[in-house]
Amino acid sequence: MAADKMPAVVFDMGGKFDKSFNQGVYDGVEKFRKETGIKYREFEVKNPTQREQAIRKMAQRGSDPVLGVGFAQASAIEKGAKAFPKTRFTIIDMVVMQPNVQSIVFKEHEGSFLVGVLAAMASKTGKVGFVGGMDIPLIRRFECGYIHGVKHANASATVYANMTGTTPSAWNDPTKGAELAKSQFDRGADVIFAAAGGTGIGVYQAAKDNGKYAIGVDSNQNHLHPGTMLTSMLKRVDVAAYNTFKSANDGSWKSGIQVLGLKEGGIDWALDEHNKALITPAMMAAMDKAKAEIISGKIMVHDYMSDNKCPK
Amino acid sequence: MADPSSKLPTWVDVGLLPLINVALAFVVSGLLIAALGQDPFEATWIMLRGAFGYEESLGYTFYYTTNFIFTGLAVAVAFHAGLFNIGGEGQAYIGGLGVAIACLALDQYLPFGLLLPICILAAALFGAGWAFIPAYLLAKRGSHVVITTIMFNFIAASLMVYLLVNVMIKPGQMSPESREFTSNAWLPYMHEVLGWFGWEVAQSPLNLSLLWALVCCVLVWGLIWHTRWGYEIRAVGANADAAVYAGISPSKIIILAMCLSGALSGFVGINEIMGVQHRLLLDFAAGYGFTGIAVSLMGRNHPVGIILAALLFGALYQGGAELAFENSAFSPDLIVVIQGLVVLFSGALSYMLRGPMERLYLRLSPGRLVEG
Amino acid sequence: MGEDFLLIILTFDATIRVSVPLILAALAGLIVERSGVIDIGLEGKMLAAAFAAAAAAYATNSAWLGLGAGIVASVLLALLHGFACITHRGNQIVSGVAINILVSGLTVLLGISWFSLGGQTPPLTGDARFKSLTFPGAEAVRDIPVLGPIYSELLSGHNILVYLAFLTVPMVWWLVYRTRFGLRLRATGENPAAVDTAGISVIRMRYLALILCGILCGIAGSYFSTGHGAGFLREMTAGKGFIALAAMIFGKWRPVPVLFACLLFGFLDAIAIRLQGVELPLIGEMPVQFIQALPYILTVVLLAGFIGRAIAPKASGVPYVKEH
Amino acid sequence: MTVAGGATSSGTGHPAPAIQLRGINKRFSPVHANRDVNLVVPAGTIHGIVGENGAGKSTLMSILYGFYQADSGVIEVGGQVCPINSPEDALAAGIGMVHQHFMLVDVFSVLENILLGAEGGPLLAPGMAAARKEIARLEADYGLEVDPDALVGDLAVGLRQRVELLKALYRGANILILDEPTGVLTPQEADRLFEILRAMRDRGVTVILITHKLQEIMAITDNVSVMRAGQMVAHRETAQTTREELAELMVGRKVLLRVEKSVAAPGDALLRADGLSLIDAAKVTRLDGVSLDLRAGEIVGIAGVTGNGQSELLEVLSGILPPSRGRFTVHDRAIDQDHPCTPEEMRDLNLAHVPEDRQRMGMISAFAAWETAILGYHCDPAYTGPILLKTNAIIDDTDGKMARFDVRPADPQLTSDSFSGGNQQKLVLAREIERQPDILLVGQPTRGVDIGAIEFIHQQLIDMRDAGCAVLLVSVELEEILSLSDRILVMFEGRIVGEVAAADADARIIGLMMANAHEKAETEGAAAHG
Ligand SMILES: Nc1ncnc2c1ncn2[C@@H]1O[C@H](COP(=O)(O)OP(=O)(O)OP(=O)(O)O)[C@@H](O)[C@H]1O
Ligand SMILES: Nc1ncnc2c1ncn2[C@@H]1O[C@H](COP(=O)(O)OP(=O)(O)OP(=O)(O)O)[C@@H](O)[C@H]1O
Ligand SMILES: [Mg+2]
Ligand SMILES: [Mg+2]
Repeated sequence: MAADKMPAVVFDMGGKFDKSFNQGVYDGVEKFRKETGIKYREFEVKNPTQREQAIRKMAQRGSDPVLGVGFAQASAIEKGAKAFPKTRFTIIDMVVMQPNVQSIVFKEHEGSFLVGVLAAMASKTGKVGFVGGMDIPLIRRFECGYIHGVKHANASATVYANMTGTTPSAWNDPTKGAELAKSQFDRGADVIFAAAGGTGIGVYQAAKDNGKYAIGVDSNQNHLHPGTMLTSMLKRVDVAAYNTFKSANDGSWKSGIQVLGLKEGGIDWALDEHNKALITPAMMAAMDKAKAEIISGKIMVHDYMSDNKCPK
Repeated sequence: MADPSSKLPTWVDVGLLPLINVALAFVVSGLLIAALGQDPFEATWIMLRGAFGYEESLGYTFYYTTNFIFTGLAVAVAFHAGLFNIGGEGQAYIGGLGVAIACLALDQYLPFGLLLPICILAAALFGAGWAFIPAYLLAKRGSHVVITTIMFNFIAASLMVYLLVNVMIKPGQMSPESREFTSNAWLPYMHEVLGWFGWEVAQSPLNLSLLWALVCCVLVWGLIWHTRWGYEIRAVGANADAAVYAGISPSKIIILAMCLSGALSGFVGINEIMGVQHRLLLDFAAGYGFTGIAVSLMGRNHPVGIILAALLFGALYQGGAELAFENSAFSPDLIVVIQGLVVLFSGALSYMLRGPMERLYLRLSPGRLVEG
Repeated sequence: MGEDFLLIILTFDATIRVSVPLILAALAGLIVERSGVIDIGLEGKMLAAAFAAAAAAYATNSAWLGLGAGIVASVLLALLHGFACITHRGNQIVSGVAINILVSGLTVLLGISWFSLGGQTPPLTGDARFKSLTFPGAEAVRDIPVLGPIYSELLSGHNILVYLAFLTVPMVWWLVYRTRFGLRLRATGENPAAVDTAGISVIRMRYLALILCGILCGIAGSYFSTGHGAGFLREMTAGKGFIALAAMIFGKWRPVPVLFACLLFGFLDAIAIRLQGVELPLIGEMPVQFIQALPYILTVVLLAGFIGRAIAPKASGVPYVKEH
Repeated sequence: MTVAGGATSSGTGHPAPAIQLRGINKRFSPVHANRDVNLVVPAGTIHGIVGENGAGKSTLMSILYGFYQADSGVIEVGGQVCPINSPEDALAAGIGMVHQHFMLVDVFSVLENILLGAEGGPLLAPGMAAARKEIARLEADYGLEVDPDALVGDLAVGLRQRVELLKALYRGANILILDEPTGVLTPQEADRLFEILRAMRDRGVTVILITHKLQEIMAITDNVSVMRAGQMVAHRETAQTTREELAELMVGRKVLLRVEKSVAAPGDALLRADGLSLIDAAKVTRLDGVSLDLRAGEIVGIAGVTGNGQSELLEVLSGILPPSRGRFTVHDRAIDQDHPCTPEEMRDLNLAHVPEDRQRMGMISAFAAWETAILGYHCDPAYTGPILLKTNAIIDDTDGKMARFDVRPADPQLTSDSFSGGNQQKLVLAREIERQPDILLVGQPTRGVDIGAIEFIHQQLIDMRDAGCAVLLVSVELEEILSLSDRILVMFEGRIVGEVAAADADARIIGLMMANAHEKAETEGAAAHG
């Protein structure tokens, strides 16, 4: 019984070891497996067609719930949900309106805002940077929130923004990442926030080599280079993935939309032993204040997705 | 397809030897799998079953085959004109753009029957258009077509991201995709078509494009070997001086062959955009254009060989996916390695066994040695 | 002014860093193609070397041993290419494609099985990485106008592989044009029958060329993971092998023009990075995708406008057969 | 680099033969190319080898040079058994070879070509300096002048051949094999070559000479061996034999060595050229004000040293290149730079063209014979429908052509490069002649072709003329020009420098015109008188 009710996860094209988003999901489901001893099925898609193939296949084999990772899987989940109405589906980063689908979306802009505040405060030059993977709406949402945070803390600050590329290797090009980071350092930036998957590895390395700060994304990447990793913007996909399996297992799984922001604990910034020394009391106070104000609604962080614009 | 310098009968040369080569690739893969601590026999079995074992798997295998036939033919046509078109990837991508534009513009007004030829034409025109620029630059300016087509792959990727993020995206959506076409613009799936004839088969992305791919094989075969245009293409490819002597304009032929090649690549858009995805999205070309190079060369630039090589790659793609489904210990990268080995043994090392085979054959049938 | 000048220098500095693997790989391609073998497996060889170098450097905590391992891996692949298309007269392009595919899977597969990090190697630190060399007095002269930044930013402060790459250019030039080996190499790529009748083994020449190609690609690959970067990531060469091939053709198979072609590609890349998000006079802010495509567009324009017909070594791509 | 090694005296006063081959066999999978071949070449002699196309001459020499390995048989050099398994071995044994298709690197300088394989050290510079000296010495000894720094690709064929000779001599060869060395040379160049060969013989070098030209055998060799169908069929002392006998031994039947033709009856001018000039991409003037008339029913021969514009003349007249200045008319169609005419349109004007270089232009090696047989006419309604080629009709048609022109083997499905040069030439001629053109441009129709085939080809051209076709014949074989033409034009540096009627033609005068020496002689004479 347990065997054919195995939960399943379908990773997207980056692969489960992409050092950020997919890997967060992987960490979450691994935690579930270790805790409960329940195995799960998994698949990494290699082309767009395999998304639907994988979702259907998982459902066919009786997997429940089926977790789809990433916005690109929306249409595959939708079709799967229609074809297998008895199976529970969860999708992360996108909303699919079906009775048997749970959609989990994050307010990345809130977290980006927070790390933007921290970046502006840590910067001595008043110049900070952003490195995105590809110029797509999701990354623009990160960028826009970040810029607002920076300006919130220092209205006169400059933000340099770069995108890595236009092919899938944009998410996996640490060499380019390092060059983008160096170009921003050259122009005076001294803190860079990377939202670029594996490309970020190069950004963090460049920060370390040049004695500047970098900010990680999705999972807590502070441990990579203690001393130069200022913080990481946490998007708790691991928690979301873990909760999905867990709730499905104990029967508390509910369809519908979950929007996870600062308030819900789905988004946060990372403070641990690796970066404690970098955070001054003033920064700490400012971060706590900004966080509280966002949660209370005093600060409304603009969501790029709401109007496809990022007001200056 | 038979190599004239071979002393072996055709069935050995184009039948048995390739089989042995593929088998050899699998033996090496098996050793690797065993070295990684897995059971190679189980893996082989899963792959074979996953590629051919049941209706759905066959559907997927043939669906991939369709893409590879298009891109393989594309490389072959250019190759016959002496051109190395590495731009199949970009041409397929842009071909898909053409299909999507046609569908988005017309799917609310035209029925499927009218839309289909328009879309085929759009795929061909866009793919050909994307190949035309490198072709023109080669013909008129002598720009090296390998470089320009590589560059055009990158340029196509940038263009598509720009269009999908800024222009064609369905508003308010996270994913850089166009809206879904209305069902007027959906190419019927093979399982639907067979269903009309009362033959129920499992659902798969295989659609009518496969038939179009086979038609293209026949057309390319006829064109290259049985028309004067094919004659001219081959003449330019084999000996440009002689072609000029014969009154053939190499520039025209270069442009013709590259545009045909681009059009064939563009048809990947028919299979992917009209047949499967029903919307325009990022990266749907997924390397099919690059794999087309191996398909074409392994198929010795002949449609029959291309069909077989495309089938082999289709089976590897689908069988490989199945392997990853069945056992997550088989990482998708293992399949990539197996693909590499297959290309190595049945493509690059395809003559390795011919010498020993010839000796064996001559020993077994000494009477066949031709007297001079 | 000083600020702007510094930025220009820093752009050139970036150009140098980005060009290094291109230079090495393009010279590698130059040597094999001069011997009449086409190698589109430069990418695969670099990737394999990047992986082997990172793995060995991690295991031994020595960047030099890593470099050695990278070179060995790359040379082995070069020999495989030779086995397929020199010994067995296989199609050279197919063989190159096969090696690229094989390596892209194998590096990740081995990476997973050795390090369990999803195909990455652990990050390299300390001696496992080539460190930047600071030239004597670089700090002291930094503030001298013009020459100061040139010396301290542009010339000083790279790792040894960067200097090695630039040194390789005159070395390859000398090898190709000034030595017995070079004469035979060039002849092999132009007219192997002439080489054969002169009593020189074409096969041996081509294998030697491939080994040299392997060594250069090995250095280039090691640069990715132990010089510029700090560890291996899947597909980390990101198509540089193909760009190197383009640079080789761009430079018409001659070492010095090839160097400039690589620098040009590197420069276009560096410039494109800096143009992102910049308001250009008259045009305004260009879409980022256009800026990203700019290096490729400019390459095509340059190729069409100025370079003209590039004529490859006559025999390249053709297996040498003297007797059917 | 002294001439020493192989040719030692046996001490008894009878010098050992330079080369002795015993029982050489060589099989290519379908062909037995050499069958029990024996050959003795006395030291210090010039030894001729003759035989039809495909008789196995080149194969035998390739074996001697170690380029191919014999299946069985023994090679002795200077009386000693000497296993030769690679060109390296041959070079070490003092054997040098000048191949039929030159083994030169076009993009290298003369010096680099000579140095290749004998560099004299890992670095080039010292070897180059030494080679320059040695080359200067060889030049002086043998009269082999050539600029060591010229690019080989820029050299005329005659000079390229000298480079090949220098290569062999530089390596100290005292046995020299020449495979059809005069196929591409002018009579003057050939004479120069023979002087060089004699000079070599006088210095003790043994020369083996393969040629299709029997007059050369008679003129220069000491002994001659005849091959037919892979076997050695006869050996003769040159002084004891005649051309007729050799021809008969080669072909196995009597061969007409002279062309029989009636007096021409020229009709209207079908092609008129008026001041044609051609300036190529490198701004070099290739044709310079060429004017000529070509009348129905006559053969006009163009004599000249290779590279004096004959090739370009053919290419302009056949529509491959547009003229830079001047015009020409074909029937009533006028063609000049602004009104160019494609080769296709030229064919529609009933002009046919047999190109000089069949391998480069006349055929496509990879094509089947039937495909080569329609090259240029593939759009003809007889061969193609609106869409599809009429493959069966073409094959039948080619079958007929092959039968009528005696192309062997008569199989239209074979690839074009599997025919020997003579047979390739017959295939190309068949294609052009059977169109029954009004105007036929022919370049080097018998280059590298054996005497049996030459006889046939010459007869075809005469028949064309007699049928009223205007034939323009370009050849570097002065004898061919003299025996076929009704009128002879001589070209030099892109200009027509003289015209001679066949009746008054004299090889010596034409030879002088070809070198533009008669004009000099005239002007000098004029100057003296003035
Ligand atoms: N590389 C080869 N492969 C197969 N067959 C060959 C090869 N070379 C020569 N032959 C065969 O060997 C025979 C002898 O060829 P060879 O070149 O020695 O003739 P030849 O006497 O030099 O002719 P020609 O007068 O035309 O130069 C030919 O019939 C040919 O079919
Ligand atoms: N590579 C080859 N493969 C098969 N047959 C060959 C090959 N090379 C030569 N031959 C055969 O060798 C014979 C003679 O070849 P060869 O090149 O010597 O011809 P040829 O008459 O000398 O031509 P040319 O006009 O160049 O002098 C031909 O009959 C041809 O069939
Ligand atoms: Mg010969
Ligand atoms: Mg010959």
